[in-house]
Amino acid sequence: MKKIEAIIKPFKLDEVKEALSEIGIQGMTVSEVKGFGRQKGHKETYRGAEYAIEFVPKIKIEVVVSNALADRAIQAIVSKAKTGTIGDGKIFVTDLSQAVRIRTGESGDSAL
Amino acid sequence: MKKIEAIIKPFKLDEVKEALSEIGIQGMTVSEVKGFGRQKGHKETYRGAEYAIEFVPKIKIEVVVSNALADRAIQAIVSKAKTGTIGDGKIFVTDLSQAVRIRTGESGDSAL
Amino acid sequence: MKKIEAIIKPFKLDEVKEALSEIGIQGMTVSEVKGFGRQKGHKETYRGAEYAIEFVPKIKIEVVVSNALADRAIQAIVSKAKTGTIGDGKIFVTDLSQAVRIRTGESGDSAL
Amino acid sequence: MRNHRMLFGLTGVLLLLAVFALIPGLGSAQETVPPSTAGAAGAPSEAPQAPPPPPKVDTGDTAWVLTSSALVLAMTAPGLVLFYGGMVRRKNALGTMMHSFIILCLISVQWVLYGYSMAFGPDKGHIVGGLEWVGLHGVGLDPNTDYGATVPHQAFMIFQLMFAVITPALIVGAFAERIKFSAFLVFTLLWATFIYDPLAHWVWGVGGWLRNLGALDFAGGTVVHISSGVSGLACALYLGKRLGYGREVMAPHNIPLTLTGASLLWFGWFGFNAGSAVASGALATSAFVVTNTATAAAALAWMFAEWGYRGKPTVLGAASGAVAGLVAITPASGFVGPMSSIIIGIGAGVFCYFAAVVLKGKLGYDDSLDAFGVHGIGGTWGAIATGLFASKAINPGGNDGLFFGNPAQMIPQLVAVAASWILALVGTFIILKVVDIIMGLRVTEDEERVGLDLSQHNENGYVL
Amino acid sequence: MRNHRMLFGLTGVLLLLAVFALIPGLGSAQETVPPSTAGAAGAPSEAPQAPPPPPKVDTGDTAWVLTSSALVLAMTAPGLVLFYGGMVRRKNALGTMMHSFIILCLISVQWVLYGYSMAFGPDKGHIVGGLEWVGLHGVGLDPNTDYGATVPHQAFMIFQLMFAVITPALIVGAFAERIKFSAFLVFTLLWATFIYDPLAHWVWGVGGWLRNLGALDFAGGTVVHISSGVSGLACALYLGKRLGYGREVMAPHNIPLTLTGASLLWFGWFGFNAGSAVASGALATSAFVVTNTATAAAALAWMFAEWGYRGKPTVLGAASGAVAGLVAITPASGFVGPMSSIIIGIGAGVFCYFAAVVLKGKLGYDDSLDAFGVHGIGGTWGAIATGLFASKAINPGGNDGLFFGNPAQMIPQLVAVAASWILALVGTFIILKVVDIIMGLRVTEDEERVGLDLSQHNENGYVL
Amino acid sequence: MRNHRMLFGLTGVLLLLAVFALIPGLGSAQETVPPSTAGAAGAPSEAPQAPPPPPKVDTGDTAWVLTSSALVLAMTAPGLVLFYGGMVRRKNALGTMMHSFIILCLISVQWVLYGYSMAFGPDKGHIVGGLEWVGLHGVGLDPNTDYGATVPHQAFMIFQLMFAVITPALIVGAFAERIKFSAFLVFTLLWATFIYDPLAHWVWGVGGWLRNLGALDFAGGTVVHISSGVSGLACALYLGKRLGYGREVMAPHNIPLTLTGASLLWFGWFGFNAGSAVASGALATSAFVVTNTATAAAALAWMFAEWGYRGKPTVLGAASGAVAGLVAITPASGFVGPMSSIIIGIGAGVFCYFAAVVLKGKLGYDDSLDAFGVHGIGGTWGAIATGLFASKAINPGGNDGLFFGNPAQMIPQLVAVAASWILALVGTFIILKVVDIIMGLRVTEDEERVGLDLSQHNENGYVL
Ligand SMILES: Nc1ncnc2c1ncn2[C@@H]1O[C@H](COP(=O)(O)OP(=O)(O)O)[C@@H](O)[C@H]1O
Ligand SMILES: Nc1ncnc2c1ncn2[C@@H]1O[C@H](COP(=O)(O)OP(=O)(O)O)[C@@H](O)[C@H]1O
Ligand SMILES: Nc1ncnc2c1ncn2[C@@H]1O[C@H](COP(=O)(O)OP(=O)(O)O)[C@@H](O)[C@H]1O
Repeated sequence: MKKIEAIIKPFKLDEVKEALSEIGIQGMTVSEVKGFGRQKGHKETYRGAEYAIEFVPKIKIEVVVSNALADRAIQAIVSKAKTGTIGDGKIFVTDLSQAVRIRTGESGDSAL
Repeated sequence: MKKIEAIIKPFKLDEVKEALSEIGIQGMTVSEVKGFGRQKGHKETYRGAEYAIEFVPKIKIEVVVSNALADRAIQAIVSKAKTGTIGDGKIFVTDLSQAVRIRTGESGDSAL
Repeated sequence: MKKIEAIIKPFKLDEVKEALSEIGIQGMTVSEVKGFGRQKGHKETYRGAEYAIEFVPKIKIEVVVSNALADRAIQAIVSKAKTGTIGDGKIFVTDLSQAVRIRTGESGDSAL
Repeated sequence: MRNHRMLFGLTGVLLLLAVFALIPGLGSAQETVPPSTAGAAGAPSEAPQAPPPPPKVDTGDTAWVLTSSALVLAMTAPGLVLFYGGMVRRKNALGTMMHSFIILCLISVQWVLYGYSMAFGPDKGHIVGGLEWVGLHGVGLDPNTDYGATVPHQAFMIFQLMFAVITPALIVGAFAERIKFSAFLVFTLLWATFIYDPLAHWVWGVGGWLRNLGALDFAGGTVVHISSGVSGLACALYLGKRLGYGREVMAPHNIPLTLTGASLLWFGWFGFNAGSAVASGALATSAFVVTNTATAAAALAWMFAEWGYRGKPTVLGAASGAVAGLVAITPASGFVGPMSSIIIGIGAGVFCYFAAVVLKGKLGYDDSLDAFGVHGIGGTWGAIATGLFASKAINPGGNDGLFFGNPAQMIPQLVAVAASWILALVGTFIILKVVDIIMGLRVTEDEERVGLDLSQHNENGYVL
Repeated sequence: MRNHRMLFGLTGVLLLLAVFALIPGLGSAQETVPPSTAGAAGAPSEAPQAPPPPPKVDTGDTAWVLTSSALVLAMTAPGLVLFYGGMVRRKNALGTMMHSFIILCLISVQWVLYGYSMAFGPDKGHIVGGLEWVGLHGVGLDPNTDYGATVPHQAFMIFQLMFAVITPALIVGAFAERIKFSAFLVFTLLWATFIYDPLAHWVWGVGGWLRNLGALDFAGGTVVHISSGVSGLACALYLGKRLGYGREVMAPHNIPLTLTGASLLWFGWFGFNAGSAVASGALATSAFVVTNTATAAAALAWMFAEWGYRGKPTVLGAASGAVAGLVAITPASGFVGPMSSIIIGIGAGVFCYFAAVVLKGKLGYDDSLDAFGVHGIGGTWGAIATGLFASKAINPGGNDGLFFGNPAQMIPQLVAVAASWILALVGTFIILKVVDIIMGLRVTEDEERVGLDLSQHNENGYVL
Repeated sequence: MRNHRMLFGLTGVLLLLAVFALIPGLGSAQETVPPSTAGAAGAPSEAPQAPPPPPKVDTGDTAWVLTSSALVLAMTAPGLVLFYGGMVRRKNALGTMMHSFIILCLISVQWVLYGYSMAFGPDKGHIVGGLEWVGLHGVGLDPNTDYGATVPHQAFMIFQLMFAVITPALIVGAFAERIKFSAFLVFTLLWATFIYDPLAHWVWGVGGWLRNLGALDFAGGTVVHISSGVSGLACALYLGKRLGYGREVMAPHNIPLTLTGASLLWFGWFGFNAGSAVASGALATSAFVVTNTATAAAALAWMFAEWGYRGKPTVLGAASGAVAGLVAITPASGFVGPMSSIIIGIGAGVFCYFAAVVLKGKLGYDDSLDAFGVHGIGGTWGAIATGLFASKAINPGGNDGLFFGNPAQMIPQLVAVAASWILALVGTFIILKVVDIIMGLRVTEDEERVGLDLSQHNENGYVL
C-alpha cells in the first residue's frame, strides 16, 4: 500500500475528490494547511503596520491506496489539480507497512 | 520505530488518549481533519440552497512508538475507537527512519 | 528523499522557516496541531466547572528534502526550535518513495 | 416523518389564521377606548366618584416608554441570543440562539392575540384576566389610567409584551443543548399561557391577588425571574443531564459573544426597570440609577468571590455577576436608593456565584447555563431584598421595608416568592410531562452528539 | 495603477473640500428659518391665510425623533453590516461589511451637502427638490411645519438622512462578493443622487407627484424597499453570477452575526417606522405595535413555510422572515391596526420565502443575499397591502383601504409601485452601464477567488 | 501566591462594604434636595436675587437624558469591548474585553460613592469638588439648576457617570496585551480618582478654574479624550513594547467585532454629544447633526488618506477614522454648524491617520491600539477646532471662535489643552510608578506569550 499526500490549491478539492472517486478510491482524509514555497503570499495592512504573509492556504489530501492504484491516483490528482501557475502544489508518496479498518479490524488492502 | 496514524471519530479522542497513556505512550500529536468515505455526510440548507456536505469531521492522532509497542498501540486504538458503525476510521502505519527530541537532541526510541 | 516532520512551539515558526530557507530549502507545509506529552497543559474555569486542558498548541512543519540536505535540515530545526524547556517538540523522519510537482509533472528531487 | 413536519408547518399557519375568526371585528383594536369605560371595565373598585379629567398622552412619557420597549426587545434579541448562544458548544450555537429568537416571534403574536388579555384584561376571581381584550379589542391609543395615565394603552401593552417575551427566553438556559425544537415550541406556548400570563395578572393586573396583598415587585422579580429561574430548575431536573456532562469539556464556544450579550442585557435593562415607571421623570431616573449601581456591584462581587475562592477572576464570571445584579435589583428598582442597591448587588453577586458554582455541583442537576442559579436565586434574593430596603422616600406609591421601619412588608414579599415558586415548579412539571408524552422532549443521542444546529435546523453556524 | 489609486484619494478629498465653495456662507445652516418663510418657500399652495402660531419645539417629540434617528443608524451599522456580513463567505466578510459601513459615511456627507435639498427642498416640477437647501442652507433648528411641526427642522433632516443611508446599503446584498470597491463607491453616489433623492421627493417631498396623487407610504415601502430591492435585481442581472455559483458551497460564514444583525434591524426598525410619525404619542405607538407584530408573524410564517416545504425550520429562515416582515409593514405601519399587521406579516413571510427560494432558483439570477427577494417582493407586497388594510380609524391623516371600504386607494398605490419599479430598474441599469464603461464594475477572477477582503482592502477578517 | 489572590478578593469586598460606614445615612440619597438649597450650596456666585421658580422636571428632557445615558453605556459595553477586543490577538481577546467591562463596573460604584462628589460637588479652591455629596448624599430627584434645570439631579449624575466610565476605558488601548489584571484594577481606580475627577471639575464643575476661564468643551474633548489619549501615551512609554513588536504579525484577530464596536460607538456617541445638552430640543439636535456629519467625513478622510498614501482603503481604517471624527467633534458638538463639522471631521481623519501610522512608527512607542493616536491627537484637534469654529448663532450660551470673529477664544482653549496634557502626562506617570513599585504592572514573559486570557483569567475565548 502507498500513502499519497497531495498539497493542492483549495478550490481544486472538489474536482480532485471526484477524479479519485471515479478511479474507485472510496476514502480520503483532508486537512487545511499553509504552504510556503515559490508562490508568493500577500500583503496585509492594519493601521499602517504592513505584514508580508508568506504562507498560502492549501489543502492537504491524504489517501492510502493499494500499490496497484497508486499511479492512477497520482495521475488523477495531477491532471485535476493543475492550473499551470505557480503554487499548484506537490504530491508525496510513502510506503505503508500496515492499514487497519477500526470498525471491522480488517487490515491490508481490504481495510481501505 | 513506527509512526501510527489513526483517523477516528472526534468524541472518541479522550478514551483513545487514555488507553495509549495506559500502555506507556507518553506523547502524541492530534489534528482536526475532514474525512470522506463510506460514512455519508449531512445536508445543509441556506435560503433554499441545499448543500450535501460529504466531508465528516474526524480527528487524526499521530503517535510514534518503538517497534515493540506498535501492536499494542494499534490494539488499544482499535478497541477504544470502535463503535461498530460506519465511519469509525482507519489506522495507517509507516516505518520511521529517525526521531529526534528537540529539547535534548536525543534520537531513536529515547526521543519519544 | 526524506520527509521531515517537526512538531515545534508555535512562536518558533518564523525562526525555523528562515533557517530552512537559508540552507536552500524552498518549500514547506505547515499545520496547526495539538500536542500531548510531558509538557503539561493549562486549567480553564467556566462558571465553576474546571477543565484540565492537556493538549498544547503546536505547529507541525512538513518538509521534504533530498537525502543530501536532510541532516542539515534537522540540525537547522533543532538549533532554532530549541528553548531548552519541556515541550520543545520532536522531529520525525521517513523515507519518501516519490515526489511530484503538480504544475510541471517533474518528479524526484527536482520536484521540490 | 415527512407528515410530521408537514403537520407542524400547517398547524402553525392555521393557528395564526384561525384566531382571526375569534376576534371581535378585524382592526377593531383601533377603536380608542374612552378612559372612563376602561376604568369602569378594568377596575371598578378603583373607579373615582367624579369623572376624571380625560387622560392626555404626554409626549415625553410616551417617548420613554417606546424607547424602553425597544430596549427590552434588545435584551432578548440580540441580548439573550448572544449571552446564551456564546455559552454553549459550537454545535449548538444556532439552536440555542434560535430559542430566544423564535420565542420573541411566538410570544409577540401570542400576546397580541390573547396573552395581554389574560394578564391585564378585566379580572376574573383575582386569578386571571378575562378574554375581553383578545386581539387587542378595546386596547387602543388613549391611555388606560390603571396602567399608565399618560401613555397610549397600546404603549403599555407593547412594553409588557417585551416582558412576556423575555421570561420564557430566560428558561432556555436550563434545557440548552438537548431539547427537541418542535417540543420546545409547544412547551413555550403552554408555559406562556398557563404560567406567565396568570402570574403577571396576580402581581400586576388590576384585581390580581398578590397585587391586592400589597406585594412589591417593580419590574418583575417574581413574575419574570423567579418564574423563569424556578421553571428552569424544573426543566433541568426533568430533562436530565447532557450526554457527557461532568466528563467532557463543555467550555463556552464564544465568550466574546456572551460578554456582548451581557452588555446588551445591561443596556436594555434600563428600559426594563426604568421603563417600568411607565413615565419619564423622577421615578424612572431613580430606577435607572439603582439598576446601574446594583449591576456594577454584583459583577465586582462575583468576580472577587471567584478570585478569592478559586484563585482567578474570570470574564464569564464578571458577566454572570452583572446579570445576577440586574436580576436582583429588578423587583426593588422602583423602591430603593443607591446605597441600598449596592448591598443588593453585592448580595446578588455572592449568592448567585455560590448557587451556580457550589450548589449546582453539590445537587448534581445540569442547569446548562445557570438559568436557576442566576434568575431563580437572584430573583428570590431581589424579592426579599425589596422587602428589606424599600423606602417611601424613594417612591411614595410603594411602601417602607424592614430596614425602613416596616417589617410587615416582608409578609406579602414572602407570600409572593412562595406563590411564584410553587406555580413555576408545579406548573412547569405538568407542562413538561404533557409535552413529553405527546411528542417527546429530548433529541436522540445521535442528534445530541451531532448538535442541535445540524440535527434540528440543517445548518452550520460558522465556516471560519 | 498607483496613479489610479492616487486619483481616488485626491478626488475624494477634493470633492469634499470643493463643495464648500458652492455653499452660500459657511455655517449659515445655523441661521434659523422663520417658519412663515419656510412655509412660503417650501409649499406655497399649502400656505395658510392667517399667520400660523409660531411652531414650538416639543421636548418629547424631539427626544423620540432623535432616538429614532439613532435607532435607524443602528440598522445600517451594525445592523446591516452584520446581517449581510455574516451571510457571505469568510473571504468576503470585511468587504461586504465595508459596503454598508462606508455608505453610511458617504451618504451622511452627500445628504448634508445636497441630497436633502434634492429630496425635500422647494419643489421643482413635482419631480425633484431645488438646490436652495444645499449645505443645509436654511435648514435650521426651528420646526419646518411641512415636515414636523414640533421638532427642529434639522431633526427631521437627520432622521431622513438615516433613510437615505440605509436604502443603498440594502442593495449591497445583490452584488455581494464580486463588485470592485472603487466602482461600488461611484455607483452608490450616482444611485443616491439620481434615484433615491428624486424618488424620495416624489413620495414624501411637498409637491412630489406621488404625494399629490395620494399614495400612502408611511415609512418607505416604495422609496426604500422597492427602490433598493428592484435595483438589486438590476445589479444581479447586470453583474452576472458569482464564480462557482450553483457548484460550490456558498454557505454563510457566520450565521450568529447574521442573526445579531437581524435582531438589530428589528430593534432599529422601531425608529424607522414609529419615528416616521415625526412625533411621540398615539401614532408612533400604533406604528411601533404593528411593526413588532408583523415582524413576528412573518418570521413564523417563513419558518413554517420552510418547515412544511423543505422539512426543517432554519435559523437563517426565521431571521430572513423577520426582515421580510419589517419590510412589508413599513409602508403600512402608520395606517393599519394590529390584526391587519398579522396578515401583512404572514403574507410577507410566505411571499418572500417563495421569492428567495423558488423564484430565484427558477429564474436563475444570482441575487447573492436576496436583496430583491426580500426587499423588492416584500416592499411591493407592503405597498399593495397598505392599499388593502389602511384605515382612517388608525390615522385620520391617512385614508381607508380596499378592505375598509375605499377601493380607490388601490390606484395611487399601484401607480406608486409601478413608478418605483420603473425608476429603479431603468435608472440602475443606466448607472451600472456608465460605471462599467468608465472603470469596470467587477473584480477580476483572481480577485474574486482570493476574496474581496484581501484583494480590495489588504485585510483578513479573522485570525482565530 | 494564594494569599495574594485571597487578599484581592477580600480587599475588594471589604472596600465596598467599608464605604457604607462613611456615608451619612444609608438611603439618604433619596432625600430630595430643595432646589434653592442646591443652588446656594453648589454655586453661590450664580444664585439669583429673587427666589427662582421651582425647577420642574420635563418628561421629554428626562427621557432624552436617560436615553443618552443608556447610549453612552453602550459605548463602553459592548462598544469599546468589541472595538478594542477585536483588534488584539486572539489570546488576549477576553483580557482586553474584560478591561473595558470591569471598568464599567468599578467606576459605576466609585462614582456613586465619591467620584461624582469630587467632580461636581461644592467647589474647593476651583480645583476639586468637596465630599459633601459622597454616597450621593443630597443628590436627589429634583433638578439641580446648575447642571440641568429640567431633569432630576440623579439623571445628570448618571449621565456623567457614563463619561467617567468610558474615559479610563479608552486608555486600555495603549497598554493592551501586556498589563497585569490586578495592577490594572488599582491603576484605574487611582487614575479615576486623581486625574479624571479633578479634571472634570476644572472644566465642567461649577467653580472649576477652566470653566471660569471660559474654555469651551461641550462633551469632553479635554476631559475625556485628551486625558485618556495622553495618559495612554504615558502608559505606552512606561510599559514598553509588547514582546515581538515589530517582528511578529500582530494583526487584529476579529475585525468584524471591531467594526461592530466602531458602529456601536457611533450609535452611542449621539447620547454622548447630543445628551450633553442635558435637554431635548434645538441644541441636542444640532449636536446630533454635527456629530454624525463630522464622523462620516472623518471616516472618508482617513480612508482616502490611506488609499492615496498606501494604495488600499482598509476597513479598519474607515472604522478608525469614524472614531477619530467622533473624538474631534466632541468638544465642538454644541457650538458649531454642519459645514464646520465637515472640516473638523476631515481634519480628524487626516491628522489621526498620520499620528497612528506615521508618527507612531517614527517615534517608536507601542501604543497597541492607538489610544493616543486617535484620542490624544483627535481630542487636541477638536479642542482647538472648537476655538476656531464655535459660533453663537448655534449656541448663544457658548461663544464665537476665531473664524467667527473672536480670536480671543483661542486662549482658554489652548490653556485647557495644555492643562489637560500636563495633568494627564504627569499624573499618569506618577500613578504608574506607584502601582509598579507596589505590585508590578506587567505580566511575565511567559504570561504574555500564552496570552492574558489564560494567564490572567483561566479562560479561552473561542472554541470554534
Ligand atoms: N519541499 C517541500 N516540502 C513540503 N512541502 C512543500 C515543499 N515545497 C513546496 N511545498 C508545498 O507545495 C506548495 C506549492 O509549492 P510552490 O513552490 O509554491 O509552487 P509549485 O508547486 O508550483 O512549485 C507550497 O505552498 C507548499 O505547501
Ligand atoms: N483510503 C483512504 N485513505 C485515507 N483516509 C481514508 C481512506 N479511507 C477512509 N479514510 C478515512 O477514514 C474515515 C472513515 O472511513 P469510512 O469509509 O467512512 O468508514 P469505515 O472506517 O467504517 O470504513 C474517512 O472519513 C476518512 O477520513
Ligand atoms: N510519541 C510521540 N508521537 C507523536 N508526537 C509526539 C510524541 N511525543 C511527543 N510528541 C509531540 O511532541 C510535543 C512535545 O513533547 P513533550 O513530551 O511535551 O516535550 P519534549 O519534546 O520536550 O519531550 C508534544 O506536544 C507532541 O505534539
